[in-house]
Amino acid sequence: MKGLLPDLDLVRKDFPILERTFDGGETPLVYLDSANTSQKPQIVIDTMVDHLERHNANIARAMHHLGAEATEAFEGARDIVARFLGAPERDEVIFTKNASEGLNLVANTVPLAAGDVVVTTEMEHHSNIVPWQLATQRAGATLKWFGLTDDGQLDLSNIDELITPATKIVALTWVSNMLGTINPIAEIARKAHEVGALVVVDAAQAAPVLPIDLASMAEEERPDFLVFTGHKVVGPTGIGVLWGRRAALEALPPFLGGGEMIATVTMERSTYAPIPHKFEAGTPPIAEAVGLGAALEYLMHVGMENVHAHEQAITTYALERLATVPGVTVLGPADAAKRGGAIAFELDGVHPHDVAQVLDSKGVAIRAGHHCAKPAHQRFGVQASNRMSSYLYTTPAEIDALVEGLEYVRTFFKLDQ
Amino acid sequence: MKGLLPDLDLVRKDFPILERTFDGGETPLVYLDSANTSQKPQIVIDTMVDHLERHNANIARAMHHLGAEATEAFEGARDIVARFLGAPERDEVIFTKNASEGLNLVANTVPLAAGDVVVTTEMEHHSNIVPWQLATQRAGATLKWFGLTDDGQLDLSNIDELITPATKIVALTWVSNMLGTINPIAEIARKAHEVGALVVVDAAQAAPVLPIDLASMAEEERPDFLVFTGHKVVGPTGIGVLWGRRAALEALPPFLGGGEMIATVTMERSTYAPIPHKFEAGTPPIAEAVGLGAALEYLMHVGMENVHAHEQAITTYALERLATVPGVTVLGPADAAKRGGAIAFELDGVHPHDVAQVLDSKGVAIRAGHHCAKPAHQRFGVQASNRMSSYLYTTPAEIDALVEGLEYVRTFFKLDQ
Amino acid sequence: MTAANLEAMYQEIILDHYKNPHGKGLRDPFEAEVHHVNPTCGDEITLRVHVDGGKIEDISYDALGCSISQASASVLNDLVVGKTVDEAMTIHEEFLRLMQGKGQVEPDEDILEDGIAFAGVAKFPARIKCALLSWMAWKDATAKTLAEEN
Amino acid sequence: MTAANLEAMYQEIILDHYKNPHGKGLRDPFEAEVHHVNPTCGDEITLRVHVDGGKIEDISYDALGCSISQASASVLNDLVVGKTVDEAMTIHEEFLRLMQGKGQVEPDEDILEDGIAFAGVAKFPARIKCALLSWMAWKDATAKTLAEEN
Ligand SMILES: Cc1ncc(COP(=O)(O)O)c(C=O)c1O
Ligand SMILES: Cc1ncc(COP(=O)(O)O)c(C=O)c1O
Repeated sequence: MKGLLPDLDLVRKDFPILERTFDGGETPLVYLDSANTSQKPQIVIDTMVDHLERHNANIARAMHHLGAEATEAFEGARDIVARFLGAPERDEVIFTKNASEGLNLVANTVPLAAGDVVVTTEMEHHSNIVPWQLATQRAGATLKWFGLTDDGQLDLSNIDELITPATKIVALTWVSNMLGTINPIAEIARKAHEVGALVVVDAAQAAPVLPIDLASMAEEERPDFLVFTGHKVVGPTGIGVLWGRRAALEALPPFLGGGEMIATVTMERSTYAPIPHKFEAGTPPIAEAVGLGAALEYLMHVGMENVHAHEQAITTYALERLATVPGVTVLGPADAAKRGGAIAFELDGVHPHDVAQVLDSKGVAIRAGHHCAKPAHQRFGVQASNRMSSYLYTTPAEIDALVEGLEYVRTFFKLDQ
Repeated sequence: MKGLLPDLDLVRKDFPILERTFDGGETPLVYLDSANTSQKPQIVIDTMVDHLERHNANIARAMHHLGAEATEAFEGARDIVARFLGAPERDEVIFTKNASEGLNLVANTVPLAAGDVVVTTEMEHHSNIVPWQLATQRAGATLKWFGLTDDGQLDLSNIDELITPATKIVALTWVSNMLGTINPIAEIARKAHEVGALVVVDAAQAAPVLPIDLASMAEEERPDFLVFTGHKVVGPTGIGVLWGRRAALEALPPFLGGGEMIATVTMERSTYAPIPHKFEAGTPPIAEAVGLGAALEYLMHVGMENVHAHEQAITTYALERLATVPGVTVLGPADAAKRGGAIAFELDGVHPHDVAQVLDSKGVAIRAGHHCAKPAHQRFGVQASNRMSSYLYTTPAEIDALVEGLEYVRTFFKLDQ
Repeated sequence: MTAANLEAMYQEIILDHYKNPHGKGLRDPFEAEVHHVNPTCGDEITLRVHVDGGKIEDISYDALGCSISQASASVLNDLVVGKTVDEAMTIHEEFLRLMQGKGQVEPDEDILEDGIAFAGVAKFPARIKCALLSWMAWKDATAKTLAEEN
Repeated sequence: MTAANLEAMYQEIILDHYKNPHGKGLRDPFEAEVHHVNPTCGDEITLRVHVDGGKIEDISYDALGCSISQASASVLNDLVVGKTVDEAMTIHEEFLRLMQGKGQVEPDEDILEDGIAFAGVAKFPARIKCALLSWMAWKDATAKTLAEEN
């Protein structure tokens, strides 16, 4: 199959969990829930273990050997993240606890006043909706959003009504976690920048599969802020990244207070450290940053171009194969080139919970529900859906297992009777 | 020595990092920086590895095997935390990224208006000062604080001026990370509750060494909120805990928005999940919670009474031995029974950085600086100090190594010439 | 999970109730109406209770969700309509005991009738909430009804 | 860290400057005064610059901190006072190059004089900020002075 990672077998060997079986060894794991969270290669686990067993100390503050080693490992991870994103400056990389915190950080600190408009889209993850609802409510500002076309693209027809001089923020996802859609963020950023709005890109689903090079983007098309989350890029939980343009980050007041984010503190008042530390209050997720560094090194070693090609090959194949199952309807773009690796679908006559449950009895792990994207589900008149999602370790045989599983679901629920 | 853990050698074997040496094996590590961050026993590391290698999945949302296992492990960790704290209800345990986030969560959501008063103390960690500065500034409220007596206790002489009906919050540390002081939180909570104020206790330094049993505290003496941090209780970084009385937590609006903290979301508005999930936006630190669970099980297995007795024995010995070094002045209470395991001191004529640097050349790791407690340093007219801090794995021989190291510092800087 | 477990969960009784739910639809009169959701998956139920003289005259509902949640609403309707509030609470408790019993509880068939078919569901932590959605909504609505009466 | 490394860091020259700092104290006249802190450890410096006709006439300062940060302020004073701003910037760059060189850079003694004693400090990442505190403050103050002139 064209585009598949040539050494897919070797890649799979890097991920110990892929050897899991159920029912006393009879049923192998078929993990098709990577858009929910990705599995971890041994090198990420080993790097964290080595850190904890040999170099663990608090950072920045400590003068001693272990402190110096831990600081170097943590700040080294920041360098790796900067390289992964092609960030213009390494100090623009802020470590957060997940993507959601990054979005909340910006939504909580960006100045908003009554009459201001924040624009988002109907295909966002809740983490890129709720923070803006809370922020606009607090400020008396207005939340507006792009609707969706029937094939799951952003409906840009009213862009001139949405992006106006009143618009202060345009917050949107690069890749939808439900529909798989890849959005034209450059075009939207250009438009937003024309009216002086800040552009916040949720790259939680993009960072795992798209090569990103911020520095090479035209400045007017480059987002002002971008977030992603460690656990979806073969890294650990407990760590996420907010990248921001230096000037944009410097313009924000501090978010959380405490620990290492200060320059000086008296009981009366405090001054704050420069970025990135200004936004990293308290002891950061140190071992997690180190693990994230190892994860991104792993992905860069495989090559993000190759990861992307693999994802597209698997997605193409999955779309083809799903089309053969009676009663299956895929939501979102039909063209694999226009989407990431998440494929949401319905199976006529069986609720997604029940689909997922029966698939699980065959070892096939998919997600069922609203995938934290209720508005997008509502838009398409579905209350819940099934979602399979692949990653660099996914094989065509696993797609076959899903399809066989769906046939079994049809039999189990007697859909043909 | 009375109070030492009887199987101290075995305990030390549980912590792989304690075998680290420097200078090609010549210099063993003497880790006396546990108040900064604690080392991790093998069981914590192994539990996290097992989770990542065999059970990794996102939680709550997933119907499949791995999802069920991960959810059980994560929610099981919440049960362990509840047991560790003696929490009245397990749903009162909120996972945060560290202690600082817990304090910021409360400071950001608790309603404050112009004229309201927040009371803290001069011995707080920056993480229990800066969030209240930011919160009172936003609300036009006033920040007041307890001063300190010369021997490093809270000066309660003006408590009736500080705690009045205008006081909405009393936020204080249980154990000082600089002075070691153990504060009378029950007495202060009783007083605060009489005027209807909420009591926020920073247990970042208390949780590692004091047995805590919230349920058994008299209700009027029990804090309303309490935070601690995973990495100081032999757990991983990236995880902390906010415990709150159910009614107090329920009265707070949500903090971060997104992911799993919702009941339902439309583009127009959202409703929120019940506690604890209401305050856990986004993918939580799952493997870290699991690691924290293993850490607290470890401590409970050793027995918090025994950990406390060990800490007191080591602290007593350390205070005795430090008193023998010419030019050393200890800050904070002289009586080991009145303090936790952190001992800040000065060495006359040598800046703490230089002390720490020379000690490090002998493998002795202490902290030098303001320990994120600038106001307490200012109170005692020192700009920085040295701090040694012990934990359940600390031996009297390590205290001896510190003292020898200090003698060497004196020689190195020719203090006797 | 073995195929046997799967069969235990999806008993014929459950699938029958799912395909032909009893008492579905929203009806008048009613004293209280509630709307409950399962935040994890989005299952929803709107449920009305009509109590008269301490007796549950009707439970009417409109629900979106999986087979387990739908069948359980249907069984709830079967078991509880026509009973006194006290009797209904006893049934509710027995159902709760079954569902929270991790598959170890032997249900009382005299009390739960078709409800014993849910024994297999109790082994799946992720699905217990599905089975309980309508029961929790009913309890909430009934509590509201009683509160209004007083 | 070996004893040799420790000796390399705490050279006699550094300890001498620490015990007898050159040019310490705040003096008039000055065009700019800055206050810099090292947030990690709390070291502080208040520093004034007096520039006249493109020449650095005085650097006066009041500093709290470790031997490295104090000695470095003293060496700064030695090296830079009496130089033109351009010459001083060259010295500053050479000092920066040394400190950021991870102990691999051979310093130019003609330019740095006593400043070469800091070569050993460059091996300790945690201490580089100590050595640079006064130099950064000086650069900041000088930039302010020049900005005011224009
Ligand atoms: C008393 C006290 N409070 C709060 C904190 C903050 O903990 P964290 O950095 O894990 O948020 C610390 C430790 O640094 C502490 O010692
Ligand atoms: C598009 C998108 N945005 C944001 C998030 C939130 O990431 P996290 O839960 O790690 O904060 C996710 C994943 O859950 C996502 O898919």
